[in-house]
Amino acid sequence: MHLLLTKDLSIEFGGLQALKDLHIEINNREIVGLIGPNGAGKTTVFNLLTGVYLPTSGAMRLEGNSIIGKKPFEINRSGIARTFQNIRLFKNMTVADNIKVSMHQNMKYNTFSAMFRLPSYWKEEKKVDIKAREFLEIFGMEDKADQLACNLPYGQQRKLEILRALATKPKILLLDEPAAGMNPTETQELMEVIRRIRDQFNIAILLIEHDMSLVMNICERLYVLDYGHLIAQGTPEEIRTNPQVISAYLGS
Amino acid sequence: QPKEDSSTGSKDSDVIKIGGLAPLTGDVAQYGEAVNNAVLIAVDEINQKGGILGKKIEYKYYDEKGDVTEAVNAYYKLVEEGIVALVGDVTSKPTKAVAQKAAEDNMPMITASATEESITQAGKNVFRTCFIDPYQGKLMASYAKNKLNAKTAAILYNIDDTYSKGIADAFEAAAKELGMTVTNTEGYADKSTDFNSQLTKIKTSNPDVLMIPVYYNDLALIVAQAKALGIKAKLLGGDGWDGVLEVIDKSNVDALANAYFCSQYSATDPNPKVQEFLKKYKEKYNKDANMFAVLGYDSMYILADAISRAGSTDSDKIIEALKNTNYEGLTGTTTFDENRNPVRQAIITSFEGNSYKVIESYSMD
Amino acid sequence: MDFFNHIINGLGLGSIYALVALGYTMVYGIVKLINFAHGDIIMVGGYMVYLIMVKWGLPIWLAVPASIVICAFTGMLVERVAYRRLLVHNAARISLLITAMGVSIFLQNAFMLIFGTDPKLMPPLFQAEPFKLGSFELASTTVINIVVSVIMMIGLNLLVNKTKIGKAMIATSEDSSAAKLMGINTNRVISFTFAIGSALAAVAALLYCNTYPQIKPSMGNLLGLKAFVAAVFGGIGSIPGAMLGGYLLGVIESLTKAYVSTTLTDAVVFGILIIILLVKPAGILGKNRKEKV
Amino acid sequence: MLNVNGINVYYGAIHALKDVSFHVEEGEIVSLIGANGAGKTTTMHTISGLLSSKTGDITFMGQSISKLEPHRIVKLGLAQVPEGRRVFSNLTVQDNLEMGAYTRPMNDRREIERDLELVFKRFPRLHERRRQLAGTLSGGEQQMLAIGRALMSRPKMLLLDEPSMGLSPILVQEIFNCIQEVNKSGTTILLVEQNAKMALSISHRAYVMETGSIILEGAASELLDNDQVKKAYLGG
Amino acid sequence: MGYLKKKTGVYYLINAVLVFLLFFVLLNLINNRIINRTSTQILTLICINIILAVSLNLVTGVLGQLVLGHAGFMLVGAYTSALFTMNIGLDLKIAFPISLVLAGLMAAVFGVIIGIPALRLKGDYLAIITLGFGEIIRVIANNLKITNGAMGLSGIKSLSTTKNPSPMFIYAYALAALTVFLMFTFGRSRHGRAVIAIREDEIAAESMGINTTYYKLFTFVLAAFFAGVAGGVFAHQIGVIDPSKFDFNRSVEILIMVVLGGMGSITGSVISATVLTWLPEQLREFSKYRLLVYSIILILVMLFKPSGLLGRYEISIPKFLDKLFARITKKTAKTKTGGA
Ligand SMILES: Nc1ncnc2c1ncn2[C@@H]1O[C@H](COP(=O)(O)OP(=O)(O)OP(=O)(O)O)[C@@H](O)[C@H]1O
Ligand SMILES: Nc1ncnc2c1ncn2[C@@H]1O[C@H](COP(=O)(O)OP(=O)(O)OP(=O)(O)O)[C@@H](O)[C@H]1O
Ligand SMILES: [Mg+2]
Ligand SMILES: [Mg+2]
Repeated sequence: MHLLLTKDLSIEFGGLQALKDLHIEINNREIVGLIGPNGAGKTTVFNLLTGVYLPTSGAMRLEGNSIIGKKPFEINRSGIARTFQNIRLFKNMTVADNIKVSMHQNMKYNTFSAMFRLPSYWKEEKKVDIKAREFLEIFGMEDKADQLACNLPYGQQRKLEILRALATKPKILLLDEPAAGMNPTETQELMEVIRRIRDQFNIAILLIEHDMSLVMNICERLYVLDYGHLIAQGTPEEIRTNPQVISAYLGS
Repeated sequence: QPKEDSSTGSKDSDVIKIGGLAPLTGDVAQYGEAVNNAVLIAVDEINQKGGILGKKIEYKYYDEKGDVTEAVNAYYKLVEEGIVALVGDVTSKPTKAVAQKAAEDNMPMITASATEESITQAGKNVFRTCFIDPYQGKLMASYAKNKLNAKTAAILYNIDDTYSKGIADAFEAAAKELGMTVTNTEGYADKSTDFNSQLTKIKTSNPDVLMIPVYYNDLALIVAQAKALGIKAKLLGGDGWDGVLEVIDKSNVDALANAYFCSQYSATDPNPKVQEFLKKYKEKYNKDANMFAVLGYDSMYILADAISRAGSTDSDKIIEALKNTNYEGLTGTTTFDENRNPVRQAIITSFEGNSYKVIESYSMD
Repeated sequence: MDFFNHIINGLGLGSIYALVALGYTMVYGIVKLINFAHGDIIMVGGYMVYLIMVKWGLPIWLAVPASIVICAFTGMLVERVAYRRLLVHNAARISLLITAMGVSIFLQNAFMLIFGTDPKLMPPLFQAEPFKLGSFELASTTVINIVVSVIMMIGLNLLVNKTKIGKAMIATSEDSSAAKLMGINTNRVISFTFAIGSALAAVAALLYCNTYPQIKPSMGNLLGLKAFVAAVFGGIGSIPGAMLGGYLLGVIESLTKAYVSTTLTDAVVFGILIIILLVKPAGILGKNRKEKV
Repeated sequence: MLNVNGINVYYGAIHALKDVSFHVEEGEIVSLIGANGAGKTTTMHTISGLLSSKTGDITFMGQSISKLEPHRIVKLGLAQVPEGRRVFSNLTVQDNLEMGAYTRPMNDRREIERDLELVFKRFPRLHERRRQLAGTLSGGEQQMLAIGRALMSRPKMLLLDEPSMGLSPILVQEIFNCIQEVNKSGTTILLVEQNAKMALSISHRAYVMETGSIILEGAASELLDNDQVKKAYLGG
Repeated sequence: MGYLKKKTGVYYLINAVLVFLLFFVLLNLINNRIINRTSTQILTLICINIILAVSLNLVTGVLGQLVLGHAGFMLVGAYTSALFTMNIGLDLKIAFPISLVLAGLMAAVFGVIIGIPALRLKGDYLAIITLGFGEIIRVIANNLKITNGAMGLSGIKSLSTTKNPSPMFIYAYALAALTVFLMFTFGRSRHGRAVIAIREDEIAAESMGINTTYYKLFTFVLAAFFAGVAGGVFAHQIGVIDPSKFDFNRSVEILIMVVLGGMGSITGSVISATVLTWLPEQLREFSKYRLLVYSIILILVMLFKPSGLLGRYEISIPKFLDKLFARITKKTAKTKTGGA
């Protein structure tokens, strides 16, 4: 069974067919790329998968269960986490708290214990604090834990967004242009980390990216969108030489 | 009785401290100012004549913005400053709150203008010089029936104002009891300026009289709109009408030719006391004195009279003296009934040209 | 017949709401500020007319333009003194809201000190014979109110959508630093917006005083609040919306008083507002845009 | 043409630019490269007047502009394509472009129309979407719109802040081509880029920034070969 | 993360001791009539306003939703509590605490009824809708028989008497302290973090698995609960209530306390509620200029400190002591080494 699957997935925005009959399948532990020209509908796919938009028609299944009509938080809890193209951090919270928000769903103590500071509160908060810092180590950001997220440089904000998504314990991670705004050196570093994340957490990753050095390097398979239609899919080698993709997206 | 700070007590023993509470800012400041201004005149006069019990009155007053909480705070402050009696408050709600606290303290208190019935029930220390709301409502219903031969009546009142509601309720009940038909009871929210909808409804049922128990500011607007709609009913009102001539446009005065309200005094009263006060007030504040001022002035005198009859500033004695008041003031002769409300004839007033016209003194029985 | 009268009553009242709402919507549209002091600018307008006509005995043709100019100037002054700093520093919107409330309290109390708290009688401004339409009689004030408010709305719409300064206003409202990079003097645009909004308030004040010839320092409170509700009704930020909202509010109020209850009017009106907002979260003519993620 | 002389810019207590000086000559393409948070955007904003410098001076065509308000600077012919596009999201594409021509006199109408056509020709996607609200465009479409909008003011000098961010490879090429074309047609260009390789390949000269200071400068081709630059910014 | 360090427990202890200390000092002064009746009343009102401001701060500062109808919940609480003690026929000493719980619960019920539709909207629209609900509550209270319409309720007995001036203060103080404590602990828990995350970015929060609807409603209802309790205490302190006491202006007053103190700062709310309740009393002599001065101060504070006096910062006396000790020990250490 596929981990994630969409079938005939379509959405319209007031007459504009942003996505038409999309089929994609992602297996466990895969790193898959979603590429295509600007405005092709890539981010829209993410928005559909995470419940931000409701599809006009079609099916989406995670481990065989339909996720259509579920709210974003329910979808997240069932195992899909994402980052945003325009960074959406909790800017006035500390870096560690950004991550702890994601751990919320996996914490047990109730409001009453919290308000009256019962032992379960202390125990779990301690655990979560240590865990949040462990997450930060993935990008070597543990020293930033107590800074406000808005004070991080852009690149680290992107990294924090990835960690935040990861902290929800997803089965599949959706990354929307993780390397945007990074220079090639930083991009290379990011590539290593994405691989490491996959190995360490045993999850699948679907990523949108325009940086071909990254895409061609770490993606095992690619889907190519153009004008809301899937125009190609296959290994990076196949895609690189696909004439339709070259003319629509890669250029000479 | 709260402990009094002995140091301030001895220092001020050559004066009698009387407290005052009035809204001097905020939405109802105009009423507070009128009362307070008049009290100030009265205090001046009394002091010029040598004060009471051989001592001067020190009148200490605070603004309470028409707010209940502020009024209670200010009252506490006055008590701490050692007042022996209180003139105030002005509007019903704050007065009611203060009356409750004053009752606990057994503080003699006389309000010039808080008309809501239950206020004096707070304690045997609470008096007032104005008519209570139900009295005015009943009185006007009776007048409409007996003197104006009204068979149908409508009411337009301010739903947020206890004064207005109090009179309206009593009027409605009394009118029904007297066999009149009440065609409409329409309300409006405080600070409304548009009454066309209500008046249109009233016009349709074409009552003989229209009772408008509101203060003069609202009345001015209502009369203009009623006139524009061509409402023919005779208009009735309570003492809050006094002052309307100052705020109504000359072109609309004719609409008042057929209007009657029960007043507590008459500005055209030949009594020199009245005329002298009106003159003094005008000179001092460059404004015409209205009913609030007149009642404020009388209240201060009634209190002063009671203190001198009591011969002491002891609360119980002052209260006892107040009970036995028989005072000849601007509003006629005032005595108090068992509920410490004034017993006095009402003066039915109408309008003629651009001035008030006293029709007659009227009482229900 | 009665029904028709109630509708007319509602329109007359509604047209004043509409005019005030236009001012709210203007300012809101550009700086996203609920200008709580807007109602008080109307009060300023009222007192100016009073001062000029009653106190100084000058003729109406002088009082009208003078009060409009003074209000526009007051609006600009308020913006310059009380809002500019916050706008420039991109402060939280709620700070602006509180400042606006501060300005409102200030204006009311200043006028209370200067003119006293008791209401002032306004002389009739423009009176005419009632209009007769067959058996219907239309008060001249109602007709004047409706006509003036419609003219104002059309003018304002043209100003915003067809002129260069109008476009600059829209750009400034969207993203003021990007607007600066287009060469727009955003401060001037904002000043201008306040001037126009306040001039509208002055016009509203004139109509108001003509209809309800009484002014007092707190007169702007309820009017401002109602007009603000009207603006939200119609879709705040939308000029025709403000207009529609104003008329609707007036008519709903009037009909509620006529056929539901005169004591529960405000509750019913707010209830209707809430239902409208729940069905159309951005108001009747407001554009409800999904945030692009 | 543009002279930046010893500027210091602060965000509250943060000292974001430290004694930054550089210059751009007429007809040049000059790149400003550097890591995240180096202060490139801050430099751009200071030039266009959105931020002000505590010290130092900026002159544009011989005239000091460091004390001028942004809208005056634009009128002098200095346009900026801001980082993060900053299109007017509730205006249509066409209205956005017309906003770009705000400083041009009304009687320039015909010329403005012509420029509009030119922009549409350069970015056919914008023509397709010209009635769409800019806020609903995809990232790349918005970037095109931002550049088109800046061109509409017919600037003498164009400041571009990361114009290639988030664009597809084909568009990146296109944008860089476009920058070169614009430059050839007489507009001086100051370019901020993460994509240092591309940027350097079309620039005449370049400056490298690090934590608020300029640490390197030289001809673009030199910097492309510089080991330090290679390691830090070119991923090799 | 201050609250996870070992010191946290000590901090809590110091704070608790300070709160109790202040309480006993004030109580003694009141009982010995050193603090007079006016001041006792003002202290009580300060506590009531602290409850109101801190609870509104939860919605407006922490959750980030502008609410203009807080006084409506206060009204519900005030009437519930007053009607209960007036009609139940129990001894006030027993009836009063029960009535406060009922006041809170009733306000919370209203919170749910209002919150479910209202919280679907955001920003200014939410503000309007809460304003609308607040007005509806007021108008209805103005028309019901049980509330005695515009006349309101009077003769609500207070626990305090001239002989025993402190009980109302004790209640108010304890409730204010409890509210502050609960708001603090709530804010610094996984739930509070979820709420702050919603303020920062609702879409992102929801995408990270936060049930935003639930938390928005929960915070709203929690705030309503406390406003209701505050209303109950208020009714019994003043003795007279009527609907106009709880109108739009009252809501604005509370909002101003929150914003002036600093949105999201509990200590800020406490300080500004204290000052804004205390100061007008002191300015009573200048009553004509009071509001003028108030408005000017308000504008100036907003202009020069738009995020409020404290912003999001919390004043912490233990932390302050900590720093002080640290400095002293450093100094002594220095002098020691210097001496050696
Ligand atoms: N909420 C919306 N309303 C209207 N149109 C929308 C909306 N969201 C997306 N679109 C349109 O759908 C199309 C696809 O947008 P999307 O953001 O998915 O593109 P993308 O593939 O992510 O592009 P990019 O690489 O530039 O980010 C675009 O043309 C966009 O204008
Ligand atoms: N509004 C602000 N307030 C406080 N600090 C800021 C602000 N804007 C930028 N900074 C800080 O100033 C420094 C320079 O930022 P700037 O945006 O100029 O960098 P940049 O070189 O453009 O980086 P990037 O490649 O990420 O766009 C950074 O450390 C940043 O954190
Ligand atoms: Mg995208
Ligand atoms: Mg930058």
